[in-house]
Amino acid sequence: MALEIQINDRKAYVDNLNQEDSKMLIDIDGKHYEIDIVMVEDNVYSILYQGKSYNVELIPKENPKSYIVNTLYNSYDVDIIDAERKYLMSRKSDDDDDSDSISTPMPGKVVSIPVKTGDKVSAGTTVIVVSAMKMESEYKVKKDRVIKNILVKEGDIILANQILLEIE
Amino acid sequence: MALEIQINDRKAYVDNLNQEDSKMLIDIDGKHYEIDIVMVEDNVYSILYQGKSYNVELIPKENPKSYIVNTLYNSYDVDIIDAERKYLMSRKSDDDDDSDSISTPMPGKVVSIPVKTGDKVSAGTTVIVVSAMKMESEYKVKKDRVIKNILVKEGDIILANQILLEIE
Amino acid sequence: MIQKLLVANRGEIAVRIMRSCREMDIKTVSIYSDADRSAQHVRYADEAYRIGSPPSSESYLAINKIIQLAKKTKVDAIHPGYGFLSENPEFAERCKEAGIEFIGPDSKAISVMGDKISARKTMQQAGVPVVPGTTEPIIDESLVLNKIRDIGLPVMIKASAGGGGKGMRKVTEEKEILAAVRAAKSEAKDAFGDDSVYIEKYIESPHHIEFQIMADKYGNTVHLFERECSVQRRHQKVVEETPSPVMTPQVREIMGQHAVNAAKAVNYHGAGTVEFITDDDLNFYFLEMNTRLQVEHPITERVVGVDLVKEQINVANGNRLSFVQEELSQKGHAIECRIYAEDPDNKFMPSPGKIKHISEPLGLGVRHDGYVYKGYVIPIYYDPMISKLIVWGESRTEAINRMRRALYEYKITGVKTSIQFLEKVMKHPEFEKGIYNTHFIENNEKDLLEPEDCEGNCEEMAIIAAFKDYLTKQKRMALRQNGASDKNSKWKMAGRTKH
Amino acid sequence: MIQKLLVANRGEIAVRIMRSCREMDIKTVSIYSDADRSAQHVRYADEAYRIGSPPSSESYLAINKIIQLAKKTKVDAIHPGYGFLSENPEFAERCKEAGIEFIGPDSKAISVMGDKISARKTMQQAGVPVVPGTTEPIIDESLVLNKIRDIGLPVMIKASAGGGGKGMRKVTEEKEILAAVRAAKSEAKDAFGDDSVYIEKYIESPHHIEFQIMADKYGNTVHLFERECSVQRRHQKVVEETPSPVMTPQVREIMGQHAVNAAKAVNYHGAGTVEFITDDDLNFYFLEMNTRLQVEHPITERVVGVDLVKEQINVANGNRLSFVQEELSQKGHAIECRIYAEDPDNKFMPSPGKIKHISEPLGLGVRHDGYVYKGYVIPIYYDPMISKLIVWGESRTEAINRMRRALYEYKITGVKTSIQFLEKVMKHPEFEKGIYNTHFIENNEKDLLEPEDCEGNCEEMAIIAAFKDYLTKQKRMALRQNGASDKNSKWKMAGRTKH
Repeated sequence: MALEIQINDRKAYVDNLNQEDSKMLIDIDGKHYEIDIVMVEDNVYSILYQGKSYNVELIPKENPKSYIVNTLYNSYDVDIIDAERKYLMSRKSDDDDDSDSISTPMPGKVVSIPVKTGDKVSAGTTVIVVSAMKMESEYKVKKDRVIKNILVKEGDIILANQILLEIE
Repeated sequence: MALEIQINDRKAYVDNLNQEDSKMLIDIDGKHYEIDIVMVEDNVYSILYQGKSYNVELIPKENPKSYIVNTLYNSYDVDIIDAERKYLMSRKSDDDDDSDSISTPMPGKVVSIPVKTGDKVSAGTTVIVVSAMKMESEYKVKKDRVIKNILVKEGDIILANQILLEIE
Repeated sequence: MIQKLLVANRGEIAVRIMRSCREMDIKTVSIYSDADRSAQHVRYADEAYRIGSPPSSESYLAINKIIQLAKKTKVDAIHPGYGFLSENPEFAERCKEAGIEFIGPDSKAISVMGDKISARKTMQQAGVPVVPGTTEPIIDESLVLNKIRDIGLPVMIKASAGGGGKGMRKVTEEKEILAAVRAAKSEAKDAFGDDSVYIEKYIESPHHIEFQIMADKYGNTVHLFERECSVQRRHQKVVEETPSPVMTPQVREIMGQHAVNAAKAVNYHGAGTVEFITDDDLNFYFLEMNTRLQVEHPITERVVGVDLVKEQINVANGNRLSFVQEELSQKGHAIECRIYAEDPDNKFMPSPGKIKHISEPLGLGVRHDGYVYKGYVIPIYYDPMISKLIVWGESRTEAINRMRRALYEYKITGVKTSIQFLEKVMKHPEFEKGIYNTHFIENNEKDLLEPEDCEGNCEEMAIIAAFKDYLTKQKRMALRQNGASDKNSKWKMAGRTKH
Repeated sequence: MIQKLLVANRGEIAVRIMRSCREMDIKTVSIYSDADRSAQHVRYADEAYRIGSPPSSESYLAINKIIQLAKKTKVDAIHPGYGFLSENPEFAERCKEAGIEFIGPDSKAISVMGDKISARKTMQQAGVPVVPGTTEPIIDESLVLNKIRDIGLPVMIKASAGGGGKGMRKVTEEKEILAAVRAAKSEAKDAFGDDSVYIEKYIESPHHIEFQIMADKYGNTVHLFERECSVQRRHQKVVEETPSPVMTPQVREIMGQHAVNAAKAVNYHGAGTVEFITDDDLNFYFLEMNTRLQVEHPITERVVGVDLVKEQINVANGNRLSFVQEELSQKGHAIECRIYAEDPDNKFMPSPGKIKHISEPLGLGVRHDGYVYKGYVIPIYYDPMISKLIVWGESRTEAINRMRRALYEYKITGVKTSIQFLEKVMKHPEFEKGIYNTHFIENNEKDLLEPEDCEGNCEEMAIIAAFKDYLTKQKRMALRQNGASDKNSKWKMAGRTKH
């Protein structure tokens, strides 16, 4: 079964040439890997390749075909691009520009929102202050913007990557 | 929702009188328990009752309504007897005598089977020898019996509670 | 005799205290906020009670509620841990009024040491060297210029009520001084409700070296040697070790004696820590005294061979210290790394969230004091410290090698952690040589944050693991779809199973 | 200099050895049987290779395959751990021929100590006291009666090649002796292919006390004090401690000297253990020497403060011992409990299977050497030991209290374990007092196996937890059935998710 796998910025073509129990012969971009792979714990794989012992952990994202993959010191974003995924991606709109909203990379609590809907703000203006574990972080707009919509209020508990403000 | 719960040899009548978030008021055989219960890990519950902190682990058996339940020092067999279960049990035949077969409580490897199908054996005769972790165990019949069927052979890897020989 | 004890804290320190209680056959009572119902300290305690909503002010800092609960549960003593109410003189006093033993010194010792200006004065009277500077709050700004000419630039302006770097300003030129004093005052007022500030000489190349002290209620006071705590970022300790790689036996003895004198000057009893700032030539000055158990106390426990929590309880019980100074010695070397839920690549931003997977380091010479477990959600309300990894080695080199090995074994996913950053610290040549001061992290930030090279084929192995997982899932889905046609299979199965 | 090392073992000891290698920056190679592909030692090693099918004879005992792999992977040394090939003189010899350092003594020392009769003879020549008895295999049965009249009844008949209690018989009456000799010979022949047996005086109330020794290749030999290993069942150690509660400084010095002499008598180098049997009056006799690392070596490491695996490698590298006798001392008290996958309530039957859940004890004074993890399936082919729990305390009492605490924290489900049984041992008055001998477990079996009382309402809590779980499942199932009507939901979901 050949398919594309996106790993960070690289797109790899991967094919399973042979499989017998835990042994697999895998082709990645034309190079062959004869490996032995077993899942030893939930989402943790042990791989032996040319004798070397690798431990690889997968953290599935919401979409079951997307993973964060951790090796000893590195962490990768990996997407399996099979036929279904390709179809869905072809239908996706192009304007996937995340700068039309403000969100935070971690959960926390809204401390203050020094702007209101309709405000015109200049580049570098703080539009929301969020605290987590006693540390406060300010989030700013990078260009001149208009505040379109404020989706949270002071004191709200927010999730990581939750959209807090829409801007335009 | 009231139902019967079998715990070891005891049958308890249990009812959920009230529930709010993690707090529950439960009636067990007429006695009321006001408790706070949350699942803190897979299959591990933390219960607070009259301030006391209890940690209880459930190990589901094959049937999802049967558990092994471990408290600090004790282990219980618990069966939830709801309507579906009652119906199934009523259909079950009565001759549920496990002495019509030989099985072992642990997995292992068959070392030898000193009997053959059709043999008449007297009480105390060893009918199968099983090894696990370098220790051999002999399994004997408790009464005079006839070997009806031998389901495994020497060298076989066996599971816990797998039926090895049928006797009559 | 203390037979039941309330731990007015959470996280690793609450569990650590309860472990010693269990070994002493003392029953424990935990308190928890709504954010902590699933936390380890609730599961570990003999009894646990809700104390309030998540913000500390409504739970772990709520003196009235805690005292009330302590009375209701009939505990003999309260252990405050570190942080929260541990250095709150009012809380110590309220415990006393309620007839409950507060595991710590008298409220008076806490008060004197809690205010930096009064602490400096008391130390000067006791003959303990303090950093050259003012001994009174700055009121008359006109005297400031004379003062800094006496001391010599650069100087630090510090808030008397301060802590955590707030209300602190470095001044290198005379003309900056008045603006800096005013800014520090305003910041101190905001942060602590007290605008008292004072001036100290700025120590170049400073080392943070502290002494553990222990005293009973009869005036017997000993020190348990030093801890080197100069690996810091934003005035927060990250790695501690003992013995200090720069210490000499002569200076150790003198500093230890001053630490004991510092404690005696405030009639101290219980466990405490006297912090010194030293320069490269081991000139040392009293910095402050922490009137409680310290986060990094385990390295002292390991090298000296005592259980400090047990000794705290022993002293609280009115017993004499179970050792005299001459019986104490240091054996081998211990290092502690603090593991934080934070993202070193993103300005060390806190990273609360759910622990997806955890593998803890084990084996010879490794102690691990933690409280999280697989599936636990680290709440957003409290300190981001996950655990403390403590190793011991016969030599400093062995301890460093062992810490590297332990960090290598330690895996936590779901939240970002400082584990890899700490591995870099352990491999840094300056740390290896023991030549570092409190500027170590900021001076070496680039090296310490550089991503580790992929070893061999790790990108390909990541692809392979994801590919294998995908194939397995596809196969399972195919099986399930075929199996689904067999409508009554579940009921049949149940009927066939013997109970 | 050893830079790459093959560990010819599995389980906790393989991981323990690799931990020290990692701290020494030595690369490690693991071997695994088909039953061990998922085992921790495969995951921990730098390299891992399949060696054969599950039975030991085809994997961990397959000398040819292991030597071949060692050559192929270009390792400098092989560490045999304990068990398997660790005391196989042929294996030591084959390593030597292949130019690979065997971490252990010469094959000759292994041979002499492996045969009990030749060991007894060698010890007698070296002036080490042996249990009164015969020094030659019994060939002429007519001489046996005279001999036992010399020694005095009761006596033990033992197989020269013996171990693990096989070919062993106690004789209390003269008339039993010839039948017993013949039975022992036949059993020894079956078990070891060698029917040599000899006679020893039976020691009443025996204590099993052993001394750790360490020697370099230049004849420098030291002992690292004793371990008390009298808590045994079926001749298998269950709990070990150091110092021995019955030892005196005088006897320790004499026994230690004899242990050193025993090692010197066979030109020993590396780590070894000299086992003695003693009576209640501390009369002691050489029992055997184990020419390898011992399962219970960690308690010595803790109390003496050394890493024995590192020292083994140091000696194998041709270096001198890194300490002399005078530098060694014991500090505090250490206890080890062996945690087995077994069912104490069912004649200690092995209990292999899948680990459903594991919580490991942590904190001050606790070392845990294990290899299993959640989801790991303990195979049926090998030793049932899961892990070793080692604690240290300032005093024996503190060590016992800490072990109780650690056992309390240690939870493993999925397989039966000896954890609760060990808790009972730690609470038994005879153990607490330190008054016990090798009959301790059999004499107290009833007490040690009595089920612990339910604390409070545990039966009700079990009912409540099951009830709650059932309610949660029912609710989830109801939700799923409602949700299932929405046919294309999965596809819609995927379409909505941003990638």
